[in-house]
Amino acid sequence: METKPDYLIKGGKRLDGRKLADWREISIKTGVIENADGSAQVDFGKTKVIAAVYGPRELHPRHLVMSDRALVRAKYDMLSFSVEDRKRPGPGRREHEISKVTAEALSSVVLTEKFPRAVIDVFVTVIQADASTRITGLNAASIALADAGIPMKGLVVGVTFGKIYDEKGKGYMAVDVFKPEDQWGQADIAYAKSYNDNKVVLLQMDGDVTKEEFLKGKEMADKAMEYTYKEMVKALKGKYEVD
Amino acid sequence: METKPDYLIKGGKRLDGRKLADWREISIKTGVIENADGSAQVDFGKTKVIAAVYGPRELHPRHLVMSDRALVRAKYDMLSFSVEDRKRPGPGRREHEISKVTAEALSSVVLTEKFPRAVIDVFVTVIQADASTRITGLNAASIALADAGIPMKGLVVGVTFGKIYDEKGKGYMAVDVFKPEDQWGQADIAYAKSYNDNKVVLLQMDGDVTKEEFLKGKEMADKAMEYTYKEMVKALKGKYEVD
Amino acid sequence: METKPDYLIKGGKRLDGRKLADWREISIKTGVIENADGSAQVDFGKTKVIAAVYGPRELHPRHLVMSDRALVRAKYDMLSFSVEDRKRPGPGRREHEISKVTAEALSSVVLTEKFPRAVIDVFVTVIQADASTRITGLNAASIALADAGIPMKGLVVGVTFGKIYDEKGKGYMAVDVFKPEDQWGQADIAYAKSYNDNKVVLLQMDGDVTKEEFLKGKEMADKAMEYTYKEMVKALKGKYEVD
Amino acid sequence: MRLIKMIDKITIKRIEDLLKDGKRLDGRKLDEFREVKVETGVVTKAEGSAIVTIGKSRVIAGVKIGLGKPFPDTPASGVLMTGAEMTAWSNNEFETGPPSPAAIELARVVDRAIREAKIIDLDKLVIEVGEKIWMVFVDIYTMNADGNLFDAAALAAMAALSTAKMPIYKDDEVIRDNLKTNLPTNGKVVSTTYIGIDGKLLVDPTMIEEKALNARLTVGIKDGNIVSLQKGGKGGFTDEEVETILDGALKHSKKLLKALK
Amino acid sequence: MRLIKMIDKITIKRIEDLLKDGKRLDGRKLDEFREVKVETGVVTKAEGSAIVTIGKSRVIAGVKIGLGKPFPDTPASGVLMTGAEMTAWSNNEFETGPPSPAAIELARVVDRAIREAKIIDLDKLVIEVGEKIWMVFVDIYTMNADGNLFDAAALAAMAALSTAKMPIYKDDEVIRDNLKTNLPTNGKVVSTTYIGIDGKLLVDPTMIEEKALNARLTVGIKDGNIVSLQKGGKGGFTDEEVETILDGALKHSKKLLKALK
Amino acid sequence: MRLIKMIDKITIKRIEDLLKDGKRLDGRKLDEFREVKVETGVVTKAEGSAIVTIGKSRVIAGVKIGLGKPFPDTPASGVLMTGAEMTAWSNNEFETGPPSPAAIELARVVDRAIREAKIIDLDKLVIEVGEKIWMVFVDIYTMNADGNLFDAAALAAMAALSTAKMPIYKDDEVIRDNLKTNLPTNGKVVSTTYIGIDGKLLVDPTMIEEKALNARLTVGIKDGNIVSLQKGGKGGFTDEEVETILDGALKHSKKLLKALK
Repeated sequence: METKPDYLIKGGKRLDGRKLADWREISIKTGVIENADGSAQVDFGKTKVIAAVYGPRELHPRHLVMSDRALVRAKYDMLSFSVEDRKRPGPGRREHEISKVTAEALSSVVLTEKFPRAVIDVFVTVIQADASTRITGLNAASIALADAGIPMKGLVVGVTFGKIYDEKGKGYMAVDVFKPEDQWGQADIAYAKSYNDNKVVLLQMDGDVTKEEFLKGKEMADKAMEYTYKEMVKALKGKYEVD
Repeated sequence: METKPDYLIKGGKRLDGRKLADWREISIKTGVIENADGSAQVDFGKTKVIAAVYGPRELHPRHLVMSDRALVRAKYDMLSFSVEDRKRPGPGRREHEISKVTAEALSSVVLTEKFPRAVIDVFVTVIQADASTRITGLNAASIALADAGIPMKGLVVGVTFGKIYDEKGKGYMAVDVFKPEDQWGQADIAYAKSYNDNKVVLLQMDGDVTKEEFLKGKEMADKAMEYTYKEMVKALKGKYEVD
Repeated sequence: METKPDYLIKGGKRLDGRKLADWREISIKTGVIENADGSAQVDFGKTKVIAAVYGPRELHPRHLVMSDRALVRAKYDMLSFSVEDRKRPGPGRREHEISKVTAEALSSVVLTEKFPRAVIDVFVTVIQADASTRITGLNAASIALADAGIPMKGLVVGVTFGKIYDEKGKGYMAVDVFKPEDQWGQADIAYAKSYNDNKVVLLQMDGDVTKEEFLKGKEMADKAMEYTYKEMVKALKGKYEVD
Repeated sequence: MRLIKMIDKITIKRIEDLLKDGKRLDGRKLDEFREVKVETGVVTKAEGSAIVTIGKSRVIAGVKIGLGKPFPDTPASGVLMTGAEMTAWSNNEFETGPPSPAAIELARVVDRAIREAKIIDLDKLVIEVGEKIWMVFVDIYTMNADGNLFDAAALAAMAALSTAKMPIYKDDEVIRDNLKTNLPTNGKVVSTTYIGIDGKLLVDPTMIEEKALNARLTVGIKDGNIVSLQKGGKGGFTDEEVETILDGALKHSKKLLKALK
Repeated sequence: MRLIKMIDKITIKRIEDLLKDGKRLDGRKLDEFREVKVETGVVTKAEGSAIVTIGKSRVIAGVKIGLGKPFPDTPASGVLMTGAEMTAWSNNEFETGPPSPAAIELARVVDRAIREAKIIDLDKLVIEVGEKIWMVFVDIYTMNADGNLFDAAALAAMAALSTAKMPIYKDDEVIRDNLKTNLPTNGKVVSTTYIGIDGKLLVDPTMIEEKALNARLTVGIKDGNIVSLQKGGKGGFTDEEVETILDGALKHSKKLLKALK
Repeated sequence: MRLIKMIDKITIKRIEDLLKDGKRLDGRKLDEFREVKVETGVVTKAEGSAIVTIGKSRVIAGVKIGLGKPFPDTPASGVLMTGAEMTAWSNNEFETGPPSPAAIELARVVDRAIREAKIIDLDKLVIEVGEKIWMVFVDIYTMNADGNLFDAAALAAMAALSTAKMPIYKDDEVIRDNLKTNLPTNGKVVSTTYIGIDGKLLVDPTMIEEKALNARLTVGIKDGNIVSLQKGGKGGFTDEEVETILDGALKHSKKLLKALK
């Protein structure tokens, strides 16, 4: 459809004017879904994602019940019109995979043993997609859990990073990729940590990088992650005690 | 495929020779499905529908069970060869919607509190379609319930009405629409009442009419409804006490 | 796609060199799936099928539980790449039917009353298909059940037979059909017996034969069946007591 | 549910007891078919249709013929598709939802009988090789299920097909009004079903008989030849029983053909 | 679950008691709509989009326009498809999975209002007769469900459609950047929903009111004409109530049209 | 079910105890892979196939290549589709039915490794731009599941692809007999999986080890570069652990490549 651009970075500037280590504008709102026990909308540039949390509540079907702790269940989906070409409603294979890694990342911080036999349902919905939707959604989910008052060891915080090329084809690591970088870049990495203990709880990559490039990108991402974390804490001010 | 006719009424006569307030020949038979607890076949002209009732019986799945009354469940479907172009077997969106409004209309008369925890299953199957199938099916369902000896406050009775045009494009309200009127007419209205208390229990319209046209058509339909009701009572003679 | 061959037999020889009463090389291995309670791979020429048995084990969903005996459940499926044109993953109508007749044939010999409320799951998977897959799978299932130590009245043993034509179009009955014979022959018959009481427990035919042809083919098949039975017993030596 | 099953068990016991004296619950002889009735042309919207009644079992079959694209591997051949639904309204024990294995088996056994007997000349259903063909859909629905659905479904499908009319393809449109030409068919196939236990063989079983004796064999016959076989049920038949059933099927097939006219 | 239902029952009792005095739980008059807010252009990736808030109910609708093949029986017509999802995140009682009958009804009622009011000129969406057309997808999602989803969904769909831009088809490609031309639409349709019991009619019900009084009537209005009707719920309306509702819908439709600008 | 789980818990406890001394249940060192065996050409009906055994884990992968139409947005490119089934017959705990999230993840992770490593030159799989292309289907089935299915599946898929033959397209037909030409592939990708807890990292986990330690990281390597990463499980890894795993994966990838020949 669209043709590959000649470069994704030129003279130190990315297609949207950012430098390599820059992240897009981040906006965070809590309590956006009145009916939910907790909710948040997080925007990374034009990527807008809403997360809503229901629970702890009774778990159906019964055979999923765990006698010693709660199940954290995540459902990631995109509005059909959040993307360029209409997405068929209902989750596909991509959505099922993202739901799985999202639930796993969140499970690393939720104190599930406080709610035996219950379920905590996290719904992540992409309203508008401009890349990094799973990470934006994971951040929203993390805040929505806090907004719901669910006890957690800490917040999960994520950013993406990737590898983009200049007009000579040389590759550079860059933080918080947006659509053309996701589509045409040489690597796209989703990355999240549990911020209490600084552990990697989500990491997914497509692309082709050396170990050194990967580590360099990760270091750049850590800075953006720290900023994101602070913004998240700010948004939760008064709702959730951290540190 | 087919082309729109120049008129649906001319010189006071509809395409099948009827006048505006005329309904098609109505035929009603009960006990047509031996295995069912109650059943009926109702024909409105070439539209032929069979309804079969099973119940009150045990309800599965258990989570649908209501402790204080029975669930009335309806399933409307069409034989694949009941229509011009073969219908794919199994219910689609249209069938699900009609099943819903059928169950709601029937629920308004069935004394569900007599059978706590049970289900009354009503199966409506279109054998041949020449428009007005949902209303023909609702009438058949109503009779099948009575045939099954299910206690009811009264019978649900329905007819359709619509708006059809003459050779000058002028619109007229007409009763009991058939296929070309349904397909090409300016409005198509499914209408049913609970005949004990004269309340509207089903009303669905597609089209474009003024309030006055609507009320006029409804008045015409009321006459056809009275006739239909009498035919239904006749068919049930000895099986079911009415009035 | 491919064109019909001029003959399937000529000068007494079938396309793969066999005579009418000849069966393909039979290979039987047990214990091929370590995790299963019992398993077997059976090859009839290039047709290779694996059967795995799990059970007796707890049965879900509960409403299928039988208070006086075990349920024998079979699931026949083909690897997507076991056939010329890729088969869509997941069972279709053909697979459901074969699963049903396989379960019924096996149920005739398993002493299900020994395991009330339980299920015995038999999974039959075609690794490579060169006709006669359901019968090859049934033999594998029979051995896998014995390998699992499930008590049985006897083994179920099957072979196929069919009708193939020579260059003049004359038909002959032949044993253990392979792909071109299945595809182009005049009849294809799947046939299995419970070998303890010599009863026909599976019989399916497509084609066109006289009664005499059928009985003749069946007689030829009985010889192949006896050989197959002996091979099966040999493969089970020491694992399962027969006769 | 439990109550019904208890009643079933009592009835099954009676069936077995009667059988020892060679008797059936409904008074029939072991090798006696119930009354068979075939009505055609029951749904005028269908290109062909029939209701078949065997005792208290009743099924309806309809034929729709529409345009389609041939399968890539048979570019010069029309397509036959057979479906069957064991409707939840035809018996208290049948359920709504996707086709059960039993309904799938029913459809496939009828399909094979029609296909293997070469009833429809699929080669004659080609409009443009590789591009446009006629697709013949036969759909069968149970209306009241009381056993031997196989034979009733085969009869209904056969009756619907042999009375079906061909639509006309003209100027890129399908015309279905006032059709005269028949769907081209070759002869007729019928099936006969037996159930059995311990050498007792019963033709045309009722539903409760099917529950009592669960070895079943359905034989499709055309022109005195066997064109399809389907063994079902958890029991087995001896070699002699199989032969007896084949002879019985050959005999009954003549009467069933008469019912088709 | 049980606890919630008990709370519901208590609230329903209060609703009924208040109703005897002509009062509603949230202090509104019987014939008073909640505040309505319409925001358009909320999702720039969509050709058209809107968020509609009615009280605490909020829905989002988006329009995507893509290439397609026309249906065989309407070769010179574009296609309109309307979907609705009652998302599990918009209310504790909604579930994930395939669309419920309620969600299907919601989509179909909105679809009919738009279709019967001839809002979109489908004839103008043809690129090549019989081959290439524009398909207009309207998808509606509940964001926070608190009753009267029918009217909110219709408003959102209408707002999204009337602000939607047409993509450009050029050199076999669809261009969606910097679009200027509007999707061709004719006028505006809005719907008004009443629920009732025993002569008491309430416009724009909340979710708990919908549980208390379950006869429902939704009236689609365009240019002062009735273009769609949908009765729901297990109760009924008298002839007089139906007429009163039609009058009420005609009245409210004017205000709703204003909210659309 | 309950019994099995109790046994699991006891075993998990033992695994944890042994781990304190740097030991594994099966006697391996923490960074020791189980024996790896690759057999190709196991299904001659497939264009390519392989069975890979890692300890007691065994998977089969097959490649089918067929005709297809390109996706509208990539008219000059073939298509690669990767599927995986965690078969109910390969482990007592796996269930029949539509693919579980775990099976979907397995397929997608293998797919990404192959795709990002550009193993298949999709541009070379075009017969007619915009009209006719080759579709390459890689399907993976577990035969006996005992942990580390990711690495086994990747190896099996890679082995099947690199030994796959291209069918021939001639006179509108696909010929699959006596094929000589290989599917065009570029190099080889392999993946290495670690699980861990508290600084202890175990390569190539068994199924019970995966239950005990649930932070997992799978690293796809081609030509010494990282081409895919997939973190799974409810635990996390420190920055140092991630780096250690990358180094380990680079090391093991060499041995795995040798197993591919």
